[in-house]
Amino acid sequence: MVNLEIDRVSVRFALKGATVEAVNDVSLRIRPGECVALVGESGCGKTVLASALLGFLPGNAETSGSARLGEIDLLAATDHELATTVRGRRIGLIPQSPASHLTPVRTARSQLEEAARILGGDARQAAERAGLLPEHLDRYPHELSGGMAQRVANALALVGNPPLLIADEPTTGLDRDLVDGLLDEFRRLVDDGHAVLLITHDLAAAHRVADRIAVMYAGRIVEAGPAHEVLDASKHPYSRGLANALPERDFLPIPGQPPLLTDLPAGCAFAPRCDQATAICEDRPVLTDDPHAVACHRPC
Amino acid sequence: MTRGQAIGRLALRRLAFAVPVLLVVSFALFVLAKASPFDPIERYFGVRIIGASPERVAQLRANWGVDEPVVSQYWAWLRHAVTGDLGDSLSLQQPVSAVIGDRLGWTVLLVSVGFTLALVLGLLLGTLAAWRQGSWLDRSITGGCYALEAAPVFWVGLAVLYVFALQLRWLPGGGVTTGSEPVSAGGVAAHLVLPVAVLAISQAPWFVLFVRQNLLESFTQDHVIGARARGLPDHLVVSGHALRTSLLPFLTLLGARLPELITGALLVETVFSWPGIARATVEAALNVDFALLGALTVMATGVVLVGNLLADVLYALADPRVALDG
Amino acid sequence: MADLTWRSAPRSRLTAASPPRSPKWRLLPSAIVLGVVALVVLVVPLFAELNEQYVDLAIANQPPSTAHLFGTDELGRDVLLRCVYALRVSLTVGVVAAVISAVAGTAVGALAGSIGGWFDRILMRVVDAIASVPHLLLGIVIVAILRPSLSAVIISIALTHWLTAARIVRSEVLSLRTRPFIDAAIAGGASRTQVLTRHLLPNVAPQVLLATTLMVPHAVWHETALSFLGLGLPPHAASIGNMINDAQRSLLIGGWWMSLAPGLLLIITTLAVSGLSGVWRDRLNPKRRTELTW
Amino acid sequence: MLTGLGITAGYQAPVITDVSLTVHPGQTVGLAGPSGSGKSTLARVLALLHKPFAGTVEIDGETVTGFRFRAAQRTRIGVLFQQPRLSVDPRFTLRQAIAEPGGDRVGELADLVMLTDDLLGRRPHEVSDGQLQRACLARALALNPRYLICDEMTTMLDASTTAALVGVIRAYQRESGAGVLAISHDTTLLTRWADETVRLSAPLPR
Amino acid sequence: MRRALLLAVVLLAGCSSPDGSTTGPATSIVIGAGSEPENLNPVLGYAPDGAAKIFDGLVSRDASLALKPALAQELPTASADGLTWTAKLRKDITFSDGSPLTADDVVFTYRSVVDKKVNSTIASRFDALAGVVAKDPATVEFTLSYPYAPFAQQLALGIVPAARLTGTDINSAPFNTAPVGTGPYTVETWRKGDRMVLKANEKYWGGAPAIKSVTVVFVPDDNARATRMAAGEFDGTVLPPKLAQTYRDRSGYKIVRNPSADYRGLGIPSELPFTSSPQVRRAINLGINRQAMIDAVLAGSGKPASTPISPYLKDWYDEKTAFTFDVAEAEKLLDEAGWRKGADGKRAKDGQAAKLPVLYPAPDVLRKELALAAASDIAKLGIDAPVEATTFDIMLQRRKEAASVWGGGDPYDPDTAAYTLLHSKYAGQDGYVNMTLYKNSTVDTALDTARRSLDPATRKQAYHDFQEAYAADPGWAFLVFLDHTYVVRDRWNGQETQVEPHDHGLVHAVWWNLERWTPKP
Repeated sequence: MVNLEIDRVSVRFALKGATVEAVNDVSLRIRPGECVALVGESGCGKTVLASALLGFLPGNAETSGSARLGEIDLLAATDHELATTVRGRRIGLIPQSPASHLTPVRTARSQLEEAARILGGDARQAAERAGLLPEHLDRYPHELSGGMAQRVANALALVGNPPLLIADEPTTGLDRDLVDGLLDEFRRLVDDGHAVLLITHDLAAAHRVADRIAVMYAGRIVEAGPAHEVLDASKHPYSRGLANALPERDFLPIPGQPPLLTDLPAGCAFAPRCDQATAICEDRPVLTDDPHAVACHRPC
Repeated sequence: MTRGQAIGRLALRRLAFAVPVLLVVSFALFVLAKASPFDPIERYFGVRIIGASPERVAQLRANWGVDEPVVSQYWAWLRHAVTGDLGDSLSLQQPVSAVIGDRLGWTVLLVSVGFTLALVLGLLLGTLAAWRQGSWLDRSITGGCYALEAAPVFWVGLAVLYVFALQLRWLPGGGVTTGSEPVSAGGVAAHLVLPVAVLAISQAPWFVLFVRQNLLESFTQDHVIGARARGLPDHLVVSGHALRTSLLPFLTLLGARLPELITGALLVETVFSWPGIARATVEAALNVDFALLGALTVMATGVVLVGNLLADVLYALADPRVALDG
Repeated sequence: MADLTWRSAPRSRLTAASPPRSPKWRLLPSAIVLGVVALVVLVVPLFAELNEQYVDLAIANQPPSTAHLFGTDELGRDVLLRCVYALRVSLTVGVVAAVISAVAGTAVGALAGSIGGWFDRILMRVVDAIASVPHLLLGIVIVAILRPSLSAVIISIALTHWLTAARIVRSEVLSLRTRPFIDAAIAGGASRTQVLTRHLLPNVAPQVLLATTLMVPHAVWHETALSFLGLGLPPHAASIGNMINDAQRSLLIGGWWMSLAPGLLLIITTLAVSGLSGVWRDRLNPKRRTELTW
Repeated sequence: MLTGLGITAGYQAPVITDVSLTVHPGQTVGLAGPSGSGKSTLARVLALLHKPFAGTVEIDGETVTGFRFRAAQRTRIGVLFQQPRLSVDPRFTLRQAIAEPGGDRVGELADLVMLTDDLLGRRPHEVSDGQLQRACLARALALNPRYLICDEMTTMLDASTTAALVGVIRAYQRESGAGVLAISHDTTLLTRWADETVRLSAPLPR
Repeated sequence: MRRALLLAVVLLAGCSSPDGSTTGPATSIVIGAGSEPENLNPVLGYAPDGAAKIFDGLVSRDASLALKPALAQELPTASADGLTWTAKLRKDITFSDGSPLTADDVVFTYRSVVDKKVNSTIASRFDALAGVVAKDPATVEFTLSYPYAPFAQQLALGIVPAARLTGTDINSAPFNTAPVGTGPYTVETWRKGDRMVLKANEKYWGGAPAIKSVTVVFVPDDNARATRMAAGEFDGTVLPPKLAQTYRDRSGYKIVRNPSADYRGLGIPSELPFTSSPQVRRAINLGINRQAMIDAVLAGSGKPASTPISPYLKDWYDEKTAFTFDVAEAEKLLDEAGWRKGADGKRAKDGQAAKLPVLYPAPDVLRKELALAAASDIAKLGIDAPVEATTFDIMLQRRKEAASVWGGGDPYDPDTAAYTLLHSKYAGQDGYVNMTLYKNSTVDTALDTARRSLDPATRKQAYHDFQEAYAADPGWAFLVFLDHTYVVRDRWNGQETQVEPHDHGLVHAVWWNLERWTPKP
């Protein structure tokens, strides 16, 4: 069991006439038996980070920094290395909309058995563990209910027994009880010793399952720490605003709009929306090196 | 209702649709042919029309019933057609069934081998081009395909004929046998090479580009990314996932491609004097040979309809999502 | 952060291509070719009048020379000059037929798609029925009735090609109709006409225009095929199909220049047309990876 | 009062059977239920976008006689959809989208949903889901609807944007006395947002 | 991928060299024919001028076209009034099915041809035939309704066995594609549109042919035929002169040019105001450069034509009536006729432009090229001559206002070439007779005299008068008599040149006497 060490990772895309700085200088560590949630609103760069870890960035992307999973640097590896040693074997992906991640013309069983054959796993065991009955496996993806599709996705992600799972917005669009079931499943996996990177905009879900939460804003991690601390005792005004926006809390929005990733301010990207901002925020704040780290000149 | 029954019903419904289509098409052709300036009598006389006395020509017209109203001609044709008697071809002076019987085999041979080859080429080259996207290989394949699509099939046929049959003399330039040789498998195979190759390379570009495009699109789709995320090797991702879905629309388009194929075969058969149905079709059209033209066109239409039906059934079998009540 | 060392993301064969390199490599040659063709086709006739039926038997079958860049044909006509006129005729046939087809097809497709129901079913069955008859065969019959002439060829092509446009428009309209933004427009009080003119047609228009441009080469090809079978333009008229047909015989006796020039010219011109429409299609189909970048 | 009485609706087969629902002016009614329970179908019926097989829709006492283009009461109801990206004509800028229902109040509406001028000039693929949904809300409010139907409006949105949009809707409600039907599977949200919540039960297994 | 490669290898391996350098005695021949008979029944119109391969007529022709007896013991003779012709049959003849030939078969054949219920395309040839009877099993007597000098020429028609056809509908009898005749060959198979295989009739009364098997492949397209000849598929074929030229230096092949009476000519409407005057029509005839057409279009294989009478009809042809190419004279004639050149170089008279549309049948390449060449020459005289592609029936419909390129002709007797074409009694009639509505009483008289007289000298004089009268008042601009060109492998002896009629497919052509060819050692 090894850690995932994300060290000063940046990702940018060259577009016509502009550069999108999607991920900036992100460092994060995920240990076995730990669930880390990466939280932020849509477009903040969290999905790009997940894609970078899996080698799924589009061709116009460039990366810097490193993401070490044991001896392998995920960002430096070739696609072939990633395909033969990392995906499915060391990192399992639990996707958003699991049904659409299945090939529609093949049954769940054939896809599960195929993956098991390639990865040397046990399809029947993986299915059982995911709570799938044999008759579910004979269905085509479109015949699976949302919950069933989610279980198939879990079984597929786990069949190669990867130590690290990346869940990319797994709860979006799911009914609340399905969300709860899925989060419970994650918890069990974490307790079994898996590492889980949960990428979500759903703060409540993150709070429910994650050991640690990293809050991302405009491509940067602005705060990272134990889940309850980040949510209940936020140090960064953005995290605090996000927590307060939850319907079960103040249900109040953060004023303003996030900046464009093609046009990030030189200083703190949140400063224009921040009621605490002063002149010092013209400088870019650095993420502190604490168990509860924050990147803010004027933390709460 | 099981899926099998549903597919059966789909087939029946489509077949039921085919009947009025065939009736409309055949009748429309009779009307069109009737309106055509070509005079079958004149064709029958050929050069001897010059000097033939007017009374004789009129007499022949009456004997043939050429001047009867088109509806009664059509009705007569239809009544016999239902019993399997397709009438006699005026231009070829033979029962239509014999005309078709003599030629159909050759056309089926040419078209099926050509189509198969085009499909194989299309799948292989299309997959290859998508797989090596952006490489010189991809660019030569796609470039070649665009060029071949732009070139008229008969021009390609003539070029191939010129190079391989006339200049290099590697292969025979037409027909199905050389001289008085009896029809033999080897001989036919040799004669088949050039026409089949031309038919295939005239049809293949479309398939190549289609396969390539669809594969490329499928590479960005969730289920392919999902398969990759599972750690499947690239070749499995392509063969087991990307191709499986990107070829689905291909199936229905195979049916839609049939008229093009028949058109291509018509020109290829003309260039290579292949003794198939296509040449008889041109003859019939040129000579306003009601019986033959009607039978051939109805047959071509029927083939297309059946082809479409097959494609739809294949699609329904291949894609469990397809709704069968549309 | 200037000290960052950037590396490209790992390339997979299955990764979507980097956004197509600037399409110049297709755009520029295509545009130049079409520009030159257009210029030649429009300007040359002003200077060198072609009497299509004038032959000069004394200079028949001459290979390319300075006097006749592409040589002369069997009857002593200048191949280059005939090519220019032929291209003009072929392109006219192609463009006119494509436009007629597009207009007719759009009308039928838009009606079928937006009215729907039985109307749509019957209309589309008719389209299917016509589409079931091989195009060239139908074209042959139509030309045979109307007698070979420019307008007959155009009509024959239009009658067989409007189906494509009708199908495209109908399926686009049908798929657009189910998009939430149409619902949103209706919810915003838009009338049927407003939905049709503000949303459906503008969204279909690029597809139709694209289909129309792609129809041009096909129509030209159809014309050449008809001429090849002797059912196209009058055989003595300068058209690409006729020229290739005429040149067949010369090819057999070594007169390669008579078929090469019109054939290549046709290929290059249609390639340029499809090249341009390809660039355009890429632009229409943004597929920008917005999910990742935003 | 927006009332659906005994609504049975669906596509080939009914998705909802004999459902009744009432939204009073000024009131926010939450509609919850698992996926496939017919929430969206009911929303489309009440938004006059889908003709039910049976049942009637009444708006402020008037019985609706036509749906889609034939709905006379059309503009009294505003709608917000789940996926903002699909709900805006991809050719339109946000400004054009907001102006579409015929309002000349683009600036005012944009301010209301906090869209800057820069964003108004962009097309859908150039903005985030949250920003697009703001534009959709502005468009829905352009005709001052008496009732606003929000069909899973927040699914794609983060907490802050959700809170912001709900805030805008509430402000509008206070000002105009409009009724709101808020559809969501997020019961926490509905608890906080709605005055009362109705649950549709799961569909019968097929 | 591997499988596809394998397939390609198999396909390539399957093809042997097509070079076709056949070995062994050349007792079989493969002919690439340009046209296919509609049927093989002489009654319906198959091979009316003999050389039928499967059938024999009462008479046949030698290389010089002289009639000689065939099924008849000697040449049929006419009674003094020319109204009765008698033929005596040979007694030793059997059909290929073994049944003997009798006078009844001859009577049946000719009666069927003129039977109105039979769709015969050659019935018009027997316009004069009033009756035919069998005097005895070996004697047939024909009675005519008027004296018809060339009647013996029509007796080359093949004789069919009456027993096979009596009581059947001749129009659709199986016999039409699987015939039985007395000829040197029998039909083994006939795949319509593709090929016909003939086998030698070993019991042929004229001796069994040395070439035992004849495969006739029907390829109507000139280029396809040339390609397949070049690919070694055929032993002989008919080709346009230019294509035949490519074999000039190829060893093992010879080019055969058979002269013919097959003319191509521009029928000039005599009712069009512009061309109603003989001067104008003469001017057009003089303004056309026929030799240039022969050189460029026919690659030298042809003869200039001035009247419908071919120079090869040596007994009848009058070379003095030939038009020489003389633009100055043509211009002078036009000026004299009042059609004067304006500033733009175009001629007009009384405000009316000199205009003569030129029509040709669209699919016919040769006629197209001749039409263009002729129209170019006519245009050089200052006449507006727009060329239009059309069909035969339109050409016929517009015969009063446009010139059309027509063709036809046979070398056997001037009557068949000229009578229906130029006799005024056919002017204005429906059908392809006197298409230019030509009316000249001198010509009428000469043609009638020649037709009815049995005296060769009288006939010769009449045709001389005809040619002279016609040349002064030409209703057509006859352009060329084509030479039919063939390419044949040089493996047989016995090939003889014969002047050919318009028809040249399986019958006539270079293999008109195929039954007498012998393989070269």
